[in-house]
Amino acid sequence: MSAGEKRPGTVRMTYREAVRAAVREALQRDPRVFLMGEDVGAYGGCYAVSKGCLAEFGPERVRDTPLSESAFVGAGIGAAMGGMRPIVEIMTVNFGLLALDQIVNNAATLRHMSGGQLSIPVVIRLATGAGRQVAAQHSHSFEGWFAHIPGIRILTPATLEDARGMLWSALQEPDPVLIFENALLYAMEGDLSEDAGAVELEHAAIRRPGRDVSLLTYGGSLFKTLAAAEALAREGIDAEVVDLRTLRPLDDATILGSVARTRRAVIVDEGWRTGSLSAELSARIMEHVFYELDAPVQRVCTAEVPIPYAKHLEDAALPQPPAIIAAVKRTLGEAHG
Amino acid sequence: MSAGEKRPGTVRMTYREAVRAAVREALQRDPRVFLMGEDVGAYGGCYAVSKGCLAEFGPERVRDTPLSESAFVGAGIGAAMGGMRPIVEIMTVNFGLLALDQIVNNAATLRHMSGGQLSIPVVIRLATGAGRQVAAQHSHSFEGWFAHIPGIRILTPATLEDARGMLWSALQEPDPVLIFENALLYAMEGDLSEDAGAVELEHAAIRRPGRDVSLLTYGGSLFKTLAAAEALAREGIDAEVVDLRTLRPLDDATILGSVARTRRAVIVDEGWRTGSLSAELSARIMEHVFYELDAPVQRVCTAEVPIPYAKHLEDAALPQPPAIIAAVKRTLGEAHG
Amino acid sequence: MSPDMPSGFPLARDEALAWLRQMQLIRRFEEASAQAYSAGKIRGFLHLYIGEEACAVGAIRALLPDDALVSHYREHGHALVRGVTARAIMAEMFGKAEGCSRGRGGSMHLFDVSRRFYGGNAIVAGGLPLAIGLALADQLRALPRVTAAIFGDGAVAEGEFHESLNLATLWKLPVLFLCENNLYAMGTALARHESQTDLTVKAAGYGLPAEAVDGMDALAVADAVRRAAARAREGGGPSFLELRTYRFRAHSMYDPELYRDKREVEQWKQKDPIIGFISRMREAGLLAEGDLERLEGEVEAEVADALAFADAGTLEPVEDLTRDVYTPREAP
Amino acid sequence: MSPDMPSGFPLARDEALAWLRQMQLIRRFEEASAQAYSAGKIRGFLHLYIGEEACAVGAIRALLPDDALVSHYREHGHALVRGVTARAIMAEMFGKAEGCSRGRGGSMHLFDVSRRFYGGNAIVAGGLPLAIGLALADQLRALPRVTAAIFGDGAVAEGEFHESLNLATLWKLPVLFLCENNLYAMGTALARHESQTDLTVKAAGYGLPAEAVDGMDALAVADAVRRAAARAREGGGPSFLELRTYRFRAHSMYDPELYRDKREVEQWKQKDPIIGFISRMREAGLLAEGDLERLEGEVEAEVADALAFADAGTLEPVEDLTRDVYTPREAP
Ligand SMILES: Cc1ncc(C[n+]2csc(CCOP(=O)(O)OP(=O)(O)O)c2C)c(N)n1
Ligand SMILES: Cc1ncc(C[n+]2csc(CCOP(=O)(O)OP(=O)(O)O)c2C)c(N)n1
Ligand SMILES: [Mg+2]
Ligand SMILES: [Mg+2]
Repeated sequence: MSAGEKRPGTVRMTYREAVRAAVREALQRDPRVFLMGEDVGAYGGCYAVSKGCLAEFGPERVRDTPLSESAFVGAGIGAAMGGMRPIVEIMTVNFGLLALDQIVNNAATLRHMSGGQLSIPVVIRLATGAGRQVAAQHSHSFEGWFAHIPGIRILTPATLEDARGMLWSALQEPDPVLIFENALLYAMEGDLSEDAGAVELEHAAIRRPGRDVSLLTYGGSLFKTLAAAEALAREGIDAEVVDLRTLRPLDDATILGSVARTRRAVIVDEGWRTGSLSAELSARIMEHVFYELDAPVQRVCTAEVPIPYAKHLEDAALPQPPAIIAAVKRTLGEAHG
Repeated sequence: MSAGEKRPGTVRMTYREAVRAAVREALQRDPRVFLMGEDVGAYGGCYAVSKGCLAEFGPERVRDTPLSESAFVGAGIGAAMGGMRPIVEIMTVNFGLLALDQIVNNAATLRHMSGGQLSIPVVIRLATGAGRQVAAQHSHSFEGWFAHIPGIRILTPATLEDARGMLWSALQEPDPVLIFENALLYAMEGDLSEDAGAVELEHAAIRRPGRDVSLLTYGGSLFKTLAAAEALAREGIDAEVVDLRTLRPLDDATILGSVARTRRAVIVDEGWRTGSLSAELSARIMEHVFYELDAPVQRVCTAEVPIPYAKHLEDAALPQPPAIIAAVKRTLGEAHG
Repeated sequence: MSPDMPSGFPLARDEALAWLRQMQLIRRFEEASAQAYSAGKIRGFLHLYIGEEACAVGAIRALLPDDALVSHYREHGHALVRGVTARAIMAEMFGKAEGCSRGRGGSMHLFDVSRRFYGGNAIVAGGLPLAIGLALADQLRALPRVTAAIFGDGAVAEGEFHESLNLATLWKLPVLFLCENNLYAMGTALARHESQTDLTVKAAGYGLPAEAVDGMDALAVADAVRRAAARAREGGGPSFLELRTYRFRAHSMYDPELYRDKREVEQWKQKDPIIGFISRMREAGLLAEGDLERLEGEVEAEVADALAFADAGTLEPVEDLTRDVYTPREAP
Repeated sequence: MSPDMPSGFPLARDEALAWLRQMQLIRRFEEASAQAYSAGKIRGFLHLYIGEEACAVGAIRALLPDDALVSHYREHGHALVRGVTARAIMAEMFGKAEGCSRGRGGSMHLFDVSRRFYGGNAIVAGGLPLAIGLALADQLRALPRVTAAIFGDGAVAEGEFHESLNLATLWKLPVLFLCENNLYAMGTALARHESQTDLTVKAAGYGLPAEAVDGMDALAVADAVRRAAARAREGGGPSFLELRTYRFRAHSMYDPELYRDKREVEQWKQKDPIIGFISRMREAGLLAEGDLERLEGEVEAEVADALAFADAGTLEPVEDLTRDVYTPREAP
């Protein structure tokens, strides 16, 4: 994506800048919007996403918080109940565990439990993912795991367009939305159309059409999967790559439709294998397109270990193109075996 | 189970009493063992499990804690590192979310991250499950969801034997073990052999052998599933009921062996459907016994809603025998359809 | 005390009667709830507030209709004083669609957003961060409103208490932290769950005004809350009030009360907030012949009506189970 | 100050030199780490301790070998003073199997259980509950040991800090809460994350002894820690010590330092703990001709050796990736 000449009518920018543009647009367009989180202000955001926002919008609307994940996430929920449209930034999902009570027992629950008396339009942004040698306590990929919780929506922008467009759409949602930004993507550069803006949140996207096998993935694994698909293409295997985009609710029509067409599927998920979202996808395929399948669905996931610091071990723990390619060949092989 | 005459060589007791006997045995046999949690002492345990223990073992070994889930769970982890064998009671898994950081980032992680320098032999007991009209914030069933975390073991005693025997075995484990006790089972009465003691933790148990379909379940859903199996038997359908017993690690040999034999499976899981353990089971069946299946695996799970207080709504949200029976008939039907 | 009351009693007769009536209503309502529980009409957890009525009446009457409340699971009294009808609460506990939460919440989750009553929360201290957010919204919107967070002494040990007090004080938010200290967290006595048993000392460590009040005296509670609310409304930031009270009944319907001495309970019953209020009204000459009988009759009737209403209530259709998990999107 | 030191300096010459050497080693070691980071040999997060050396040397030298430590992610200095070799730490940061955590932890997760050094913990305040548990184990086993929990000012806002202080004080546990207050939590100044900026006042609210110490003075730190440790060892319970210090470098290698004024940094550099210690040794006549050159040479060599060792280190075989997720069961 970062290669080549800048396309006309586009601006070259990073994923980080795309998210920043989305944050700034939200703050400019809607006075109810404010940004709150650890070091989003004076520091400029731990990944520099909100750099400059404090100067532009002031400390009322770009609020540094103490290290108090449970309280400031709960405060975002309460502020949404109070008529605001908070964007709460949890530095990383690793610390999000400290706020999970607020997310599960309040954000996801209060509307239903009160008989529908209130809505909670809070947007929570979290960095996620491994691959930067920050070791076990800073490398969790829980976006798929959090998709277990009814009452919230979960978005995983993987492209510049989605990084730029999902935030505004999320802010239009009446209910809590969690946006997981894979930290490895922040530095990704590409060309974004000058008039890029809000994107729809309803559908998974077919990033690469193909006939032989469906590769289902999201977030940080999208580009590894596309790379694997290109390599497979060179061997004459035509893989379709589906970017889930929204992990909750899942777009069954697009996902299952793709698998029904190709009759084979490999799921690539940066979560730990057991109980990852890949399991849910496999189960849904089982339930809905079992009779169309030519081979059992394969999963390529993260090894079930705390992510190690050493690069060679971390690389070995995470889904990589060779493993994806091998899994695809297994599904094809088995069909004839 | 509660019906009929007491069998010779057995004692009639409740699940609650079986857990209490296990706690008392542990405190008697191993001076390193102590019990710690909210109201385990003076109150006698919120479900009266530890009633009498404070008087018998004193406040040093039966320790009431403040409402500080994160600190006293972390303290249990630290005490295990310090040479003790703590039994930490989290009143219910609903409050366990407040301690999840300690469980995930410390208990499950420190051994691997330190290069194997330490072990953390802590046992954490949590009540779990719905069905008592205690509403959304007190009715979570997260035992299957927690099974996503490498580094911990998860047990779900459903029978009196396991309620009595799993705790001691868990205390012999060098690593963290979470024991989920379904609160509805505490009042279940039955006959327990007088010499009942430790049980193995390696294997799932076939609670009812059968030929036509495998019903895979655990914890609070076991007896609903057995009831469904009996009803099916009256219609000439011979269902095998597998009690997982240990959710992490899963006993693939027993689980997949059963499905390979019956060629059909229905999974009954009290967790919310999406991303529940039932998905992982379905995915493993897909991966390992796909070619033996005569029909797609079916799942009977909890509706994806915060659990409502009103009984008729709560009942409607949870897996019930009629839904299990219907799912079984679908798998049988589809085989010929 | 407002000087314009020659009696030395700060309320005019009608007002005083209204306060008394509300305390009696809470008491009677809960006695009836306990009976309904035994009769199996109410299920799940039921936490009675009997003995603590002065806290609800004093504190909530000192707030304005536009102020917000976040309460815990022992909140029947708070809901009643806030104006949620006995009918709507009883129907809720009966699991009926006419309940204030459509029967989905039960005793621990009474909601009435139209009165800015943001619910009973059953995660101890879990409501405090919500109160922070409600107050932050008011501050950002420059609305002269305050948010009251009501919680127990047990909540003080939770991390969410700590984080919330720091945030509120740091940001000078219009929050009132109202701690109903009834000396026990379930079966754990204060001294066995708090290293600092003077909760005002602990709260003062955050740098916000902290004051202890006799929670058995509705007038004292109201006076303290009114002062704290006024300060918060004028931008003076949050306050912590420890309402020293006692629950006369068990923690919940399951509690065998092994952890406290019957004599202690009896001693506290000597400080019954209703009896105390009545005698002070008497002294002030504000109680006329037959007042009490009339009030008791009214309250009795109101509770009976609530029970009948709840009994006659309907069940939400099972088809609506998944309704309200998400908000229906407006058609574009 | 021990009176038997005529110099008025509480340490004998050899001891004083050892302290100085350790501070210099930390400084030099970290400068080399920063270079290795730029060279791409160290990756991930690297948090430098430069400026705070007196805290580690004073506090940890005041503990006994059998005492336990739980630290945070800015812990190179703590590990070095505790006796983890520069080789083992550098190898760890190079991701080598010879590292003190087999290369799995990196800079934030240095472990040496043989020295009861229970790791750098990278969840802010996440190590405090572990310290509570280690101390509880000692109390239950009647071992005269203390556990030191080292954390930063930012951790004070976390719920786990609150819950841990309450528990330790309530149970009179032998825990030392050592707060390295360097005035910033990443880019957030103390006054912007704490409503009560005097952390000893906040801690005192829990009812435990709380004292502020000049964290740029190793001797003052050691004196305070020794007193607190002695009290804890005798069953006197926990203490909170605020070590007032400053980090001279950025929060991590990614930090552009937009949030603080270069002049502030320069002012604090005037209080450099190493320079201060040297001049006090001089005044006391404890520094001989050539001492400094010799120490610097030794330290330089030790760091060079550590770098060479780390370079020469091996990578853990990939087959071992899943090793140690669980403990191998002993054969029955
Ligand atoms: C986080 C959490 N932990 C534990 C519980 C179980 N629990 C319910 S009420 C209670 C005691 C709370 O005491 P307090 O805050 O003093 O309120 P009170 O019941 O005395 O009014 C406990 C431990 C809970 N609901 N939430
Ligand atoms: C629970 C948690 N929240 C956020 C972070 C991200 N983070 C890492 S260090 C840091 C600042 C901590 O400051 P302080 O405790 O003062 O320690 P210092 O870095 O100043 O030594 C933050 C916010 C984290 N590691 N853990
Ligand atoms: Mg209480
Ligand atoms: Mg700091």
